[in-house]
Amino acid sequence: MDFGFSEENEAFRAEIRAFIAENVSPEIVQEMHDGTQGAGIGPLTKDLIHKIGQRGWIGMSWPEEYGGRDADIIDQYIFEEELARARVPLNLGNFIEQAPAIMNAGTEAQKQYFLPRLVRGDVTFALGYTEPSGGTDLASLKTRAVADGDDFVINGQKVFTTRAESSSHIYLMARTDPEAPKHRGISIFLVPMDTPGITVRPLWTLPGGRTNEVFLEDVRVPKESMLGAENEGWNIGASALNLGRAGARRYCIYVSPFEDLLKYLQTDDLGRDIARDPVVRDKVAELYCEAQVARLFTMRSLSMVRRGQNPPYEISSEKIWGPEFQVRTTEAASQILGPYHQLWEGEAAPNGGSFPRQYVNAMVSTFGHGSTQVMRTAIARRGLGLPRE
Amino acid sequence: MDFGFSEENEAFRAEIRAFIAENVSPEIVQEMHDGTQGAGIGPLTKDLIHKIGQRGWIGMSWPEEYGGRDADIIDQYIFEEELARARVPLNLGNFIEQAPAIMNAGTEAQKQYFLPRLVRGDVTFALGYTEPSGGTDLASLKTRAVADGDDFVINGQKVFTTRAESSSHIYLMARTDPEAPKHRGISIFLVPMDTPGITVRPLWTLPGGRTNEVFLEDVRVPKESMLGAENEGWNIGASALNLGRAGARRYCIYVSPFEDLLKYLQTDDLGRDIARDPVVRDKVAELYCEAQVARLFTMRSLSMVRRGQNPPYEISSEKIWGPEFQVRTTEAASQILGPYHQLWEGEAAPNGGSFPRQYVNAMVSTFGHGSTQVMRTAIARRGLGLPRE
Amino acid sequence: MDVLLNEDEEMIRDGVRRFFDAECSPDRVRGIEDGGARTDPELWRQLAELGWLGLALPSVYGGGEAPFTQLTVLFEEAGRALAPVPLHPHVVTALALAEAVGRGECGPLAATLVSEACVGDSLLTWAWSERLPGMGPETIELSATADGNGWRLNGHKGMVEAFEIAGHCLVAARTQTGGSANGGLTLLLVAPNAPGVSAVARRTLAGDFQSEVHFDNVYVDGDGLVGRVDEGWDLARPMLQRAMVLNCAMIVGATRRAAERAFDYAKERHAFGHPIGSFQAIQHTCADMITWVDGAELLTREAAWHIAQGSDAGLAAAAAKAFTNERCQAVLREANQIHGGYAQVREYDQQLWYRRAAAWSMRLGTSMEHRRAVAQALEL
Amino acid sequence: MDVLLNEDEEMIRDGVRRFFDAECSPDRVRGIEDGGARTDPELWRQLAELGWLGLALPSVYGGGEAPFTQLTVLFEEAGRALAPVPLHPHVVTALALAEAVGRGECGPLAATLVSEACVGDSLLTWAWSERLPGMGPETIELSATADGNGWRLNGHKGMVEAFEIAGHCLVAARTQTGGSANGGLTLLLVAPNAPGVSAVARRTLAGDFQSEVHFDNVYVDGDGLVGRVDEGWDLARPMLQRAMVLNCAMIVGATRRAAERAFDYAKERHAFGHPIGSFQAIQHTCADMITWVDGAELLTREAAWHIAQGSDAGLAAAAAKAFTNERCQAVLREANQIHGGYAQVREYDQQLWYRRAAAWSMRLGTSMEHRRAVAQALEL
Repeated sequence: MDFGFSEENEAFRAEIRAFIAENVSPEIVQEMHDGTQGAGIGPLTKDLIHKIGQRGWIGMSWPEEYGGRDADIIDQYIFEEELARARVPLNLGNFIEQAPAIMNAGTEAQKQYFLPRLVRGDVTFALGYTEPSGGTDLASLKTRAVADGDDFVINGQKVFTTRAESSSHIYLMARTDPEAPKHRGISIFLVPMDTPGITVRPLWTLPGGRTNEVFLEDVRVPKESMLGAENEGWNIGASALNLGRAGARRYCIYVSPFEDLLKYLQTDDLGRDIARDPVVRDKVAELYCEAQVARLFTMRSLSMVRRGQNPPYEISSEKIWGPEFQVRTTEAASQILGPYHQLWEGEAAPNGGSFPRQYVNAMVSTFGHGSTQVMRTAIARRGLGLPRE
Repeated sequence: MDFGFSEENEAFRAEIRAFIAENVSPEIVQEMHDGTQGAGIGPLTKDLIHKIGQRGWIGMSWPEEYGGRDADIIDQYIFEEELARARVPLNLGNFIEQAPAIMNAGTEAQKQYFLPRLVRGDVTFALGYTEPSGGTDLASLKTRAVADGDDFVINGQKVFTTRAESSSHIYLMARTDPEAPKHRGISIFLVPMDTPGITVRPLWTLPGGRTNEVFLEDVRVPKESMLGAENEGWNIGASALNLGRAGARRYCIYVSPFEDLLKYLQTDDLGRDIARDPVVRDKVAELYCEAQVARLFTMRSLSMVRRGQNPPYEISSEKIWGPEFQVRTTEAASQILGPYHQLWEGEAAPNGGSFPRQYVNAMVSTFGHGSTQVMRTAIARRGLGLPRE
Repeated sequence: MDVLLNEDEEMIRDGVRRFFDAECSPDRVRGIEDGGARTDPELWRQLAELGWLGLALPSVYGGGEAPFTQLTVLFEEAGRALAPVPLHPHVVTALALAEAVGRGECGPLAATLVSEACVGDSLLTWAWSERLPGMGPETIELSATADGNGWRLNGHKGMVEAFEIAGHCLVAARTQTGGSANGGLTLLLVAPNAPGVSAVARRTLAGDFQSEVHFDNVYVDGDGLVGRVDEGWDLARPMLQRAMVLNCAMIVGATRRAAERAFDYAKERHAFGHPIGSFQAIQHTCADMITWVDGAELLTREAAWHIAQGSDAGLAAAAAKAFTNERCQAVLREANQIHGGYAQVREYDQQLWYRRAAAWSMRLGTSMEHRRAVAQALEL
Repeated sequence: MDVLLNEDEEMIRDGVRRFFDAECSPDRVRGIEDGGARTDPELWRQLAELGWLGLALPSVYGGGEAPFTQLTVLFEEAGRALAPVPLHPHVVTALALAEAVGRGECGPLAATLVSEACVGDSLLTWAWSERLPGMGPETIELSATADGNGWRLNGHKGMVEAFEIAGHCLVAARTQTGGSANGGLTLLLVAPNAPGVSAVARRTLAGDFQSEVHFDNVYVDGDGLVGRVDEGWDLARPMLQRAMVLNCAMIVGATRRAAERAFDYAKERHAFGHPIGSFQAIQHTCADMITWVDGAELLTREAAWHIAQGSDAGLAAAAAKAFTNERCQAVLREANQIHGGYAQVREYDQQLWYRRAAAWSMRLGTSMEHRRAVAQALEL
């Protein structure tokens, strides 16, 4: 058991910190924040992504030929952790989830086209999985892709398609064989968002961000836009999701409300007065312990992946513990800060109103990317071998 | 909404208190305690039950002709509450569960035989429901009763048959129609424990008490020992269980570890020092609030029963909240009292070692008389109308 | 003993619910929030006409003189409907004024305001807490120094509801320092437009506003005195208890509705080929939700009953508030979880209940503070 | 960074588990408890022979000089097997003595005892806490007053393991009062049979004994000094951290085994026509159980790693202990719930794990106390 980082790791961490200090200005952070509110990826952000890409930090565990550098995933972990700790709201999800899928399953042409553009920020994907009829139950997918000559014609609807308004492409799951059992017969398409027949409608969320409904009406795409083999989309998607789950990004999301609360109680004048209450201190200490568990679960998954193991249940444990911890934190904060916790904006609001925003946002982690219910079932069956009924 | 008790109620409460002060000596309490450890019902206890019966407090809501006095069930509630608060470990379960069933379903001869003897303490029932193959799943009952002339011949096994060693009778569920669907085809028999073919084997429990396995081998009973109609045992049992659930006795069991803890922290020298910790005070206050909910759930069920309503889910809520509160209390106590909480016996043990005993005992409430899982399902389906799969 | 609603209480519940079902749709609630309005004047007028603003006020002033238990039922329904009107501060303040009038401990202004409060002619509010989240008397620092027949106020109040639209605000001030925390408090009526008063309204999670109010040498004349000088805690203590119980009632009402919406959704929504409400995990979650909100309701109603009896409700109200704050949040959380992504979307209605009930649970004292009061009452 | 067991650690785990599987059956554990014995001498002898008593002690004294992380793995396995021997106090005390010897801060007695500890010739224990449940230095009141070349002890210790069968007990005493709580402590070796020592053994929930020890003018000569006079906290602090981490390891090991038994039972036991482990409610409970015990294990191992690194493990050990105490109890509770009535019955084995792991979670500081330490370390 080695819970420490090597000198090389620490040097890399220092490099990232220096980079952030030098290159991430308040203006960029504001632009990135506006980006989550529907403004799209701005020029400063694109430039930052480009700089990050130049340094080989995007997909750094990718093969060198695609712009990566075969780096240890610990470096990836450190990179994500530092970005999150500095509260840089840069979504590199595409590099974590879609890019590996393309590397694994893509044609040479797809790799050549997408990977460098992903690194440059010229291509970004919205995730077209979820549909109105089923979030967690992906297998009940209703969007249809019908072969027509050299094309597929796609009809259906997606929902909670975050960044659809600003992405260049949608990473789209559609059913290609309606006769096959539910998990079979699904394919993935890499579709430019400006393809005729795609309509995007905004859904505004509680913290003030934007997500979307995406309507697909006779969307015609060439067969080459399919990723991997026909009807194999489920496995491609699932393995990418699994890859995506081993990394610091999500755990950092889970613990960031706690870290903000802790910092507020440690440093703010009012916060310090509130933190004199031994009961507040007890609650914060309890949350601290739980936050460490969230971190350690991630380190465990990472350790397993590095050893070439496919964690049978450990990533699902991360996905239960972290999101529920995040929710618990925000509820605890509400009773620690009391009336101040309702202040949504303005100077008087602690931390600029971040606490109520985190409060209404925390729930997303408990159903996004697989609900905690589905995760628990997965642990029981895959991890503990409990039987189906 | 009226959360108070009438002057008559309060006068009755005073009467019970005076009775307890006068008639419940430490010797009786010790004898009753020994009774739970396998010594059976002693002479002092029988005498006490007789005195209670004489005053019309056993089955006080029964019709007058059977020794009751048609009393308001609030009086029953007050009676049970006072007995429990005085920590008189008198089990009047028979009067709460079996007697009403006999009143509802019994033949005139059964009523005439059993009810007065129950009141006198000459007849006591062990509950012969649970079998090794299924606790909560009563419907999977395997014990068979086969008609043979004027008799039934019973074979099978029961488990967790508390007081089987000291009871005069067993209130026995057995399958009389093996072809019928699971809930059908079950009958109830009132069987003297000295009937040939009945063997009792002790099972010692963690708090030091005794329960039993009961083996039934060619136990021959006359058809008149059947309670109610053949194959109707499930309904008779279920309605008696439901009646049994509206009363103070169970809620008093749930909250008694908390009350003992509170009293210890309020009055003991060490306890008072421990209770100076604001975090301890916070935890105890939290438990206090939860204890009130346990009490109020019971008052709600009682209010509904008094109005002639059959609570669709409320009694199940009692049966989740109370037992889980009881367990939470004992776990909290373990971290309030720390090392003292492990002391099992002797002078140094707080409260004579009651806390670890309550700790290992609390779990019983979470699976006895219907597990919390089954109760939750019942609330969801019967109370909220959620569908079966 | 019968903890269920009696006939009068059922009548209130049914009548109020019918009214709000007809008049106070989610769209109307949403409209007030989106418009940034402080209240819905038409709804307010209707509530006044129906006699509900003065439901529990003395009949000599035009009130309904109903027991506090009935008022609690009214507030459960107002919470359930998310009625976008400042019912809570108005009624809490009016009841305190009425109590002072009943004791003969105030001038003619208070009596006039109670009469006006019944018909909705004067909107009342109150200002208590200052810097720290706590609600204890020791947190009051706003100073009132005698000046002729009146007082000069200097200091600030932290979270005042409906301040800008109120006719008068009942302010807790410290007229004496150095004694016990309970002593030296005085309650004074201040007009929000009085010289020296300035306020900043701040948008909350609930979509409404709470104001930070500054008092810069604000003059209050003798008629503004409510209760006795230096002994304001005598009136403030029951006022706070009533405020807490009515706040709990609103939280419980809104949370129950949020839960019912989740139960309905669980029956309709399908996943893996079945209604999600048929899965054991969802069923058991729903069972907990109803159990928790029922528990909060019973604690709240018991505290209301104590108040209606005229007995001290300190312990019962603190227990209700401590439990309700946390358990109702948990119910809302599970209701969100059942709704999945839709719970996050502004244009779906579920969030209207969620945000309000949650924000209300952050007002009038934290769970920790109320548990501290419980422990104290238990003589720990 | 690789938080999984490395090859050496896996070897320890596999070897120790194989040994206990063969030698330490539930019946053997039960036999020691039922007989009221303080230890299993034969098992103790075997552990000594295998070199496990001295696993982490310096090689010059015959120890294995293994890092603390490997020792933690050993303790996980000892907890898993419920090994009925006083491994914990023995090793904790021996490590403290070895540290003092290494610093050159004690006489020849301590060095001899470390050598004997490796081969099991001398059983060591330690005595820290007194009246209050807390473990902080401020709770130490046992007084040691200088007397010639030695000290006179007066006072008592509350919860001492294996006291009656130990050769020596390392006692924390106060040689100086009035300064800071950390200052003025001195660690002294006392023979349990020394004149003036009296002890009462008390049966615990775990089925073992803890002793209340009284010291009535007990003389300790200069050779009994371990560490520096008045500066005992320097040794005691790391000793307490090691004790906490090894205690957590035992709890985690036993709790994991209790959970695994419940998983197995859920696969076999049928109700309503299905294995109960196929019901969603049971499956989700099991998922939580494994998650909680894994979390406790990781926190414990991280704290062990800090100790092995030679860095201060105060925060990590307190976090591990606070979490483990409560979450492992919760795992045990759910394991009981899955077993139903059988969890209550003495003749079934499940309770052997339940009672011990639970009792261990009541030793060496409550969750509240350790969270207080966490808050302090966070500079709240």
